Amino acid sequence: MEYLLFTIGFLLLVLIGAALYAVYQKDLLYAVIATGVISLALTGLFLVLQAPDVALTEAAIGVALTTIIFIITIRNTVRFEDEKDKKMKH
Amino acid sequence: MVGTPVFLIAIPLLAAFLIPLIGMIWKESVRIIPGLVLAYMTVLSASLYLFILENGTYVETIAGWQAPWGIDLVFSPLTGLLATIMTFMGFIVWLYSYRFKSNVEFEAAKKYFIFLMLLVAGSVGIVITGDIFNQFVFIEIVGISAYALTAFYTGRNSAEAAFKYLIMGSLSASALLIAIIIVYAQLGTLNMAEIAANIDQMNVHYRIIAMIFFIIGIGVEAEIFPLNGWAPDAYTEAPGPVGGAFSGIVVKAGIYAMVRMMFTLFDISGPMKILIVIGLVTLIVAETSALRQEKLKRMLAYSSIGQMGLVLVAFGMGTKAGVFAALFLMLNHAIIKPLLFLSGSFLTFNTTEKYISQITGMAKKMPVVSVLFALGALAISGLPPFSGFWSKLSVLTAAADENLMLIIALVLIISVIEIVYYFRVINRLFFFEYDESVSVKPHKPGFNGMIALFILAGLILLIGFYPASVTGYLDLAADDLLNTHQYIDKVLQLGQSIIQ
Amino acid sequence: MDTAELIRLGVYGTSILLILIGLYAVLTKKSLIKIIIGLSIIDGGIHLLLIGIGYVKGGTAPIFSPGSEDAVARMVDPVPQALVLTAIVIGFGVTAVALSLIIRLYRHHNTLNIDEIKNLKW
Amino acid sequence: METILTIFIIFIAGTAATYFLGKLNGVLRSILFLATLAATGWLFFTGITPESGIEFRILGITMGWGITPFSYIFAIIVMGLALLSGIYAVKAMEDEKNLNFFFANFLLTVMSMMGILFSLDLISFFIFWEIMTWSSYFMVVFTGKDVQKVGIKYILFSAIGAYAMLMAIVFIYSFTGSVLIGDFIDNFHLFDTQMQWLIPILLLTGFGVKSALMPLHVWAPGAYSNSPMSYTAMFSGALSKMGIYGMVIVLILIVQQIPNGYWIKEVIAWMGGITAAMATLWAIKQDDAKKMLAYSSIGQLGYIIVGVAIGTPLAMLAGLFMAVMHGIFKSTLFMVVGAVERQTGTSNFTEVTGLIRKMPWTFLAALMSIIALAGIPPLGGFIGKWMLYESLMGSNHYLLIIMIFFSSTAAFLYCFKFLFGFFLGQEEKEWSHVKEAPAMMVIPMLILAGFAFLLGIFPGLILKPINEGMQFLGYVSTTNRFWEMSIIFNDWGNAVVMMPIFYWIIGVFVFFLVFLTIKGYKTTRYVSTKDISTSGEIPKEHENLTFTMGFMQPFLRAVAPVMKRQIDKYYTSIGNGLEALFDFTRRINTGNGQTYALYFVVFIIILLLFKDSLF
Amino acid sequence: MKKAIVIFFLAVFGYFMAITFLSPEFEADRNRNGVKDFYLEKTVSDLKTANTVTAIVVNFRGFDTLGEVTVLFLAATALGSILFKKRHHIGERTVLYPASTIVGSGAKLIFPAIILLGAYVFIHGHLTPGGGFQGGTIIATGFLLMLISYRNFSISHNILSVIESLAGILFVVFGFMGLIYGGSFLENFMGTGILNDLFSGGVIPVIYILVGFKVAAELTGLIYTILHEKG
Repeated sequence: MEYLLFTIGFLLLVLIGAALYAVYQKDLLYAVIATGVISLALTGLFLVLQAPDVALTEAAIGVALTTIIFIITIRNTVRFEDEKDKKMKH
Repeated sequence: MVGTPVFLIAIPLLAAFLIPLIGMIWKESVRIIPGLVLAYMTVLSASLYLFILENGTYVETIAGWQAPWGIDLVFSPLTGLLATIMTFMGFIVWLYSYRFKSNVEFEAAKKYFIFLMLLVAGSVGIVITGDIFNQFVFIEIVGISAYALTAFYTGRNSAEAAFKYLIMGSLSASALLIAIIIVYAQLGTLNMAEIAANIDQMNVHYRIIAMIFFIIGIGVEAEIFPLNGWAPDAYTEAPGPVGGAFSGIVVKAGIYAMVRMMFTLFDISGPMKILIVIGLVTLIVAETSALRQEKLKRMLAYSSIGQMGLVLVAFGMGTKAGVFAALFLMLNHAIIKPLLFLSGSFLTFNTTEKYISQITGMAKKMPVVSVLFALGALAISGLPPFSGFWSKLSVLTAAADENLMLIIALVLIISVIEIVYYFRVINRLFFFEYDESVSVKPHKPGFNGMIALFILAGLILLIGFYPASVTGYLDLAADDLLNTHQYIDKVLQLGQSIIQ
Repeated sequence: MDTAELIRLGVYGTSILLILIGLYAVLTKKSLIKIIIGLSIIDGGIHLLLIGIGYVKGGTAPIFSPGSEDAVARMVDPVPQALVLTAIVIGFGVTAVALSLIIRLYRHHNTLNIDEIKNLKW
Repeated sequence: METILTIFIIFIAGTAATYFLGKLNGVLRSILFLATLAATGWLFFTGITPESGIEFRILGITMGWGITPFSYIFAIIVMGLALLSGIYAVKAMEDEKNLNFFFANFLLTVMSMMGILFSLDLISFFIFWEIMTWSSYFMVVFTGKDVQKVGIKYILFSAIGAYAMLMAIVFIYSFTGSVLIGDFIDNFHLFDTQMQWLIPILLLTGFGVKSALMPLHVWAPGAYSNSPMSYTAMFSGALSKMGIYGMVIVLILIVQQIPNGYWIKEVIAWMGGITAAMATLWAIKQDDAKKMLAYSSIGQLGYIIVGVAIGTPLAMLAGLFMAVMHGIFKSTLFMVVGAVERQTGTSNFTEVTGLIRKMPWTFLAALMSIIALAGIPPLGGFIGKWMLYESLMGSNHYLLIIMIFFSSTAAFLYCFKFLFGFFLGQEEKEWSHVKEAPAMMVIPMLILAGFAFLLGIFPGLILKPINEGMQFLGYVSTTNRFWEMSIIFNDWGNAVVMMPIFYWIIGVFVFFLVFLTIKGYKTTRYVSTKDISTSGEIPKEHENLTFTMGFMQPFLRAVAPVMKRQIDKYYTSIGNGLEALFDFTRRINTGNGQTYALYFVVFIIILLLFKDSLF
Repeated sequence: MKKAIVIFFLAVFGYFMAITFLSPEFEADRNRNGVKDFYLEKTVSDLKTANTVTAIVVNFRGFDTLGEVTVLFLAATALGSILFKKRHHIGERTVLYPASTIVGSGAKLIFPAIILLGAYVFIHGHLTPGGGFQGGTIIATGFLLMLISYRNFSISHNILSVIESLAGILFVVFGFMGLIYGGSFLENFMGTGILNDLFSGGVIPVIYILVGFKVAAELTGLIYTILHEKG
C-alpha cells in the first residue's frame, strides 16, 4: 500500500518543485517548459487518482498544446523577463 | 408558444456554427442572420413569458433526466422577464450596429456578429439555467466573447483593456470553481434547487466560505467595487454599440447571478448586510469618480457601475418592496443606459479619445441625437416626468419602510452628484457654440441606428408617463425571487413536458 | 493517520500550495507571460483539488470494463472528472486568447512589462 | 374640477405646439404662445374657485389636485405675471435665436408653477417642482454666457433642495402611508420627536433654496442676471414665491404642532433678517443693473420671510401682501432693465445715463416701481412695510426691527442709484440715437406699475383673498378682517377722516408726475458730465466720470468689514475640496492590471477576515 | 516591500483555504452519496456505456459540453479576430528551430500514427478512457508536428472551418432530434445496444465523434493562426 503513497508523494514534490521553478526562472523558455512539467506531474497524479479521462486530457492539452502556444508567443515577443539585459532575438 | 426555453440557447449556437459556412457563399448574410436570430429569440422569450404568467414557472429538463441529476432550465416570472429584456436589448444593439462603421469589412464583421450573438445567448443562459456549473460555463462564454469584443478595434489600446478584463475574468473563474468545489464536496449536487433544499445540512462555517467565493467569483461580472477596475476600460475601448450591450445585458446577468445565489441558493431572508455594504461602496466610488471624468464613455461606464451598486443596495434590503424597487431600477437602467451609450457613440463617432470637450455645441449639428442623449441623461438622473424618477422613488420608499436613514441620505447625495455631471455634459452639448478647433466633425447617423434610439426613447417616455404598464410584471418577478420554496418544489418535484 | 487521510491531506495541501504559488506569480511578476503562467498554475491547482474531492481511497476508475459490471460500490466519483474535463478545456481557451492579446500588446507597446502598459487609467 | 385638467392639457399642448409648429415661422409661434397663456389665464380667472379637487392613483399612491384659498393668492401672482411678462417677452425676444426653446420652456415653467399650486399631494408637488427646476435651468443657461459656472451652481443648489424635500416626502409616505398634504398635517403629531424636527428642516431647506434664504442664496444673483430679462421678470417675481408658498405651509401648519417649534420660526425670521440686510448691502455695491436687482430681490424675499416666519396674524398678512407687491414691482424693474438693455445694448450704470428724455414711459414705470420698492406712501410697498414694522413691534422683536429698518433705509440708496444711474444725470452724445422701447413692452410695464399704484390706494383688493387664505390656514380673527388690527387701516377701511388727506397726497403725487415729464422736456440744461463733484473722492484717471461712478463710495467703505466674508467664497472652497477628494477616489483605478488583481485578493482577505460580522 | 505584503496576504488566504479543506470535519460531514450513485447506476442500466465520465459529459450534462464546444469555437474565432492581419501580409510561418533531418523523416513516420491514435481515442470514447476532446487534441498535435517540421506543409483554412462548422451543426441537430424523438433536448433517443459493445450507448459515441472532429479542426486552426502571426 505504501507503493501508492510513495508515488503520490513523489509526484506532489515534483509538482511543487516545477511550480516554484516556473515562477522564479528568469528565462521564460525554461519557465514554460517547467509549466509543461507541471502538467506532466498532474497527468501522473490524475492517473494514480483513478481519473484516466482527465489524465489524457491534461496530457494532450496541458503538456502539448499549452506549452507550444507559450513557446510560439515567446518567439513573437520577448524571451527574458527583464528585457533590459539580454534581448536575444532569434 | 414558438418553442421551449432551450431554443433560446440552441438556436444562437446553431447560427454561430452556420454563419462561417453561409458566409462563404453569401457575404451579406453574415450581418443579417444574427439579426433574425436575435429577433426570433425576443419573440420566443416574450411569448414564453406571457405563457408562464398564466401557467406558472416552466421547468425544462435537458437530456431527459429529472432536475437534480440532469441540467434544467427554469423559466419563471423573474428569469422570463430578465431574458425578455436581454434579448430585446440584444436585438436593439444588433439593429444599431448593423452598418455602424463603414470600414469594417466582411471577415471582421462576421466575427463581430458571432461574438455579439453569443454574448446575448450566454447572458440569457446565465439567467435561465438551474445548475451552478452550467452557469459557470455560460459566464465563461460571456467572458470570452466580451474579451474578443473589447479587443475588436486594433487601433486604440483595446488590447490593454481586454487583457486586464481577462486577468480579472480568469481569477473570478478560479474563485467560482473553488466555490463550486466546496458546495459539491459538502452537498454532493450541482443543481440550484437541490442545494437550496438542503443548504442547512451544510455546516455554517463552510456555507459562509462558499458564499464569499461565490460573491468574489460573480462580483467581477457584476462589477462590484474593488473588482470593477477593468470595467471602465472595457466599456471605453469596446466598439460603440458593445458598450450599450455590456451595460444593458452583461451586467444584468452578473447581478442576477449574485442575487439568485444570495436569495435562493443560500436561502438568506431579511436584510443582507453584505449586499448593502458592497452596493453602497460601489455607488459612492463609481459616482464620485464619474464626476471627474473627461472622456464621455468612461463617464457613462462609471455611472452604469454606480447604478448597479444602487440595485445591489435595493436587493440587499431583502424586503418585497426592496426587491421590487431593484427590479424596477434594473429595467429602467437596461433601457436608458444603452440609449446613452448608443447616442453617445454617435456623437463622438469621429474621434478616438472621445473627450467630452470634443462634443462642444454638437446640438447645432446633430440636434436629434443630442436631444435623445439629453432625454437619457434626464431620465437616468431621476428627474420626474421620466422613468428614472419612479424607480428612484420606489427605492427610497423601500428604504424608508426599513427606516434606513443613512441609505436614503447617501442615495440622494449621490443623485445630486449624478445631476451635476450629467448636466455638465448637457450644457456642453446644447449651450456652447460649435467651434471647429475643439469639437469633432459630426457624423450622419444611419437609418437603423436612429430607429433603435427612437424605440428606446419611446420606452422611456411610456414608462415615465405610465409606470403602471410595467409594475405588474415586476411585482410577479419580485414574488418569484422571494419565495424559494416555490422554486424548489417547482424544479425538484417534476419538470412539465409541454408538447408545443 | 492512515494512508487515506495522508493522501487526502497531501493532495489538498499541494493544490492549495499550487494556487498560492500561482497567485504569487500573478501578483508580483512583471512580465505578462509570467502572469499567464501563474494563471495556468492556479488552474492546475484547482483541477487537482477537484479530482482530489472525488477520490475514494482504494476506489477504481469509473469505467465498467467487461469483467466488473457490478463494481459500483468501490468506484471513484465520476462527476468531478466530468467537471475537470470541461474546466481544462475552458482554461486552455482563455490562455490561448490571453497569449494572442499579449502578442497584440507587444506589437503596440513593444514591452511586456505590465507597469508600462498603463494608458487607460483613472 | 376638470378645469384644472383642461388647464394642464392646454399647457402641454401649447408647449408642444409652440416648440414644434414654432419652427415654421415666428409670428405663428408668438400667436400660439400668447393663445395658450390667454386661454389658461381666462380659464383660471373665471373657472377656478377654491374648493376640493380631483383624486387619482398612480403606482399605488393616491394623488390629488385642487386649489385652496391660500394657494389662490399665489396663483393670481403667477398667472398675472405670466400673462404680462408673456406679452413683454414676445416683443423683447424678437431678434434672439432658437426662440421655440425659449417659449416652450416659458410655458413649461408657468405650467409647473400652476401645478405646484394645484397639487394637494406631495408627489405631484415634487414632480412639478422638479419640472420647474429643470425648465428654469434651461432658461438660466439660455444666453450661453458662462454657462458652466452659473448653470451648474443653480442646478446643484436646486438639486440639493429638491432632494432634501424628496427625502422628507419619502419619510412621510413611509410613516403615514399616504402623501396627501391634508393627511400629513392631521397626523403629524404621530411622528416621534426626532422625525418631527427632521422633516420640517428638510422641507425648509428645499423651500429656502428656492426663496434664496441667506446661506442657500448663492445661485440667485447669477441665475437672475444671466437668464433673459423677460424670463427673469417671472423668474424672480413668481418662481421664488413658490419657496415662500411652501415655507408658509411648513411654518404655519407643521411647525405649530411641534412642542417647542417656536425656535425654528425664530431662526428662520433671523435668517430672513440677515438676508435682507446683507443682500441690500451687496445690491448697493453692484454696477450692473441686473446683478443689483437680483440682490435687491433676495433682500425683498428676506423681508417676506421675516414676515411669514414671525407668524402673528398681522406679520403673516404683511408677509403675503409684500409677496404680492414684490412680484409686481420686481418684475416691472426687470422689464425696465430689459427695455434699457434692448434699446442701448448695455445694462451697466456706469456706461449709460440720462435716458429720461429718450425713454420717458420706461422712466415712469421705473419711478413708480422704485417708489413701491422703497416703501414710500402712495404706493403699495409702504403698506406692506408698515404692517411688518407694526407686527414686529407687537411681538416685540426689537433687534429684528433695527435690522429690518437699517436694510430698508439702505434699500433706498440702491433705488436712488437705479433711477439716477439710468435715467437722470446728463445725456451723452453716444446715446442720442436711443428711442423709446416698443409699445408692446411698455404697456405691460405701465399696467404693472398701475397695479402697484392701485394696491397702494385700495389695498383691500388683494387683502381680501389673503384674508380668506389666512382663515383657511387656521388663523382666527376677532372681526373677520385681519387688517383691522393695523392702526393705519381701521380708519381707512371704513372711509373715516383720513380719507381726504390721503386723496390730497395722491393728487400732489400725480401733479408732480405730470409736471416733471412735460416740463423736463424743454429746459434741461446740457452740461458735460465732467464737471460733477465726486462727493469728495479723488477719481482715478481711467474712470470716465459718469454720474454713478463710485456712487456710494463713502457708505461702502464704511460697511466694507461686514462685506468681506462672502458666503460664495466658502462654497467655492468647499466645492474645490470635494473635487480634490473625488479626484482621489478616481485614482483608485490605477490602470495597472496587477493592482486590480491585488485588489481582488485583498477583497477576498477582507471578506474572509470579517466574515462573521458581515453575514 | 510589495512582495512582503503580497506574501502576507497569500499566507492569510492559504490559512483560510487550509482550515476549510484540510480540516477533518470537511471530510466527516461530506454527503458522499449525492448524484453520483444515480449516474453510476443509470450508465450501466439505461445508457449502457462503459465509460461513466463520457456518459456524464455527453448525456447527463450534455449542455455543459455544448457550452464547452462553444467556448473553444469562440476562442478560435477570438484568436482570428485579435491577431487578424490583412490577407496580403500574413507573416511567413514562425520557424522555431530549423527542423533537422531526423525530425523531418520522423515526422512523416509518426504523423499517420498520431492521427490513427486520435481517431481511435474519440471513436472508443464511450468504452475506454478518452473521447472527443482528448482525441481531437491528439490529432491537433499531429498536425502541429507536421506544421513545425515542414515549412511548406499547410492546410487550407476553409476546409478546417467547414469541418468545424459541420460538426458543430450536426451536434446541435442531434440535440434537436433528441427533442423531437426523445422529448427533451440532447436526449439519448437511439437504441443503446449492449454494454461494452462498439455500437452501445445510443447517441453518445456519435456526439463524441462529432465533438472529436470539431475540436481537431478548431485546435489545428488555432495553432495555424498563432503560428502564422509574425511578431
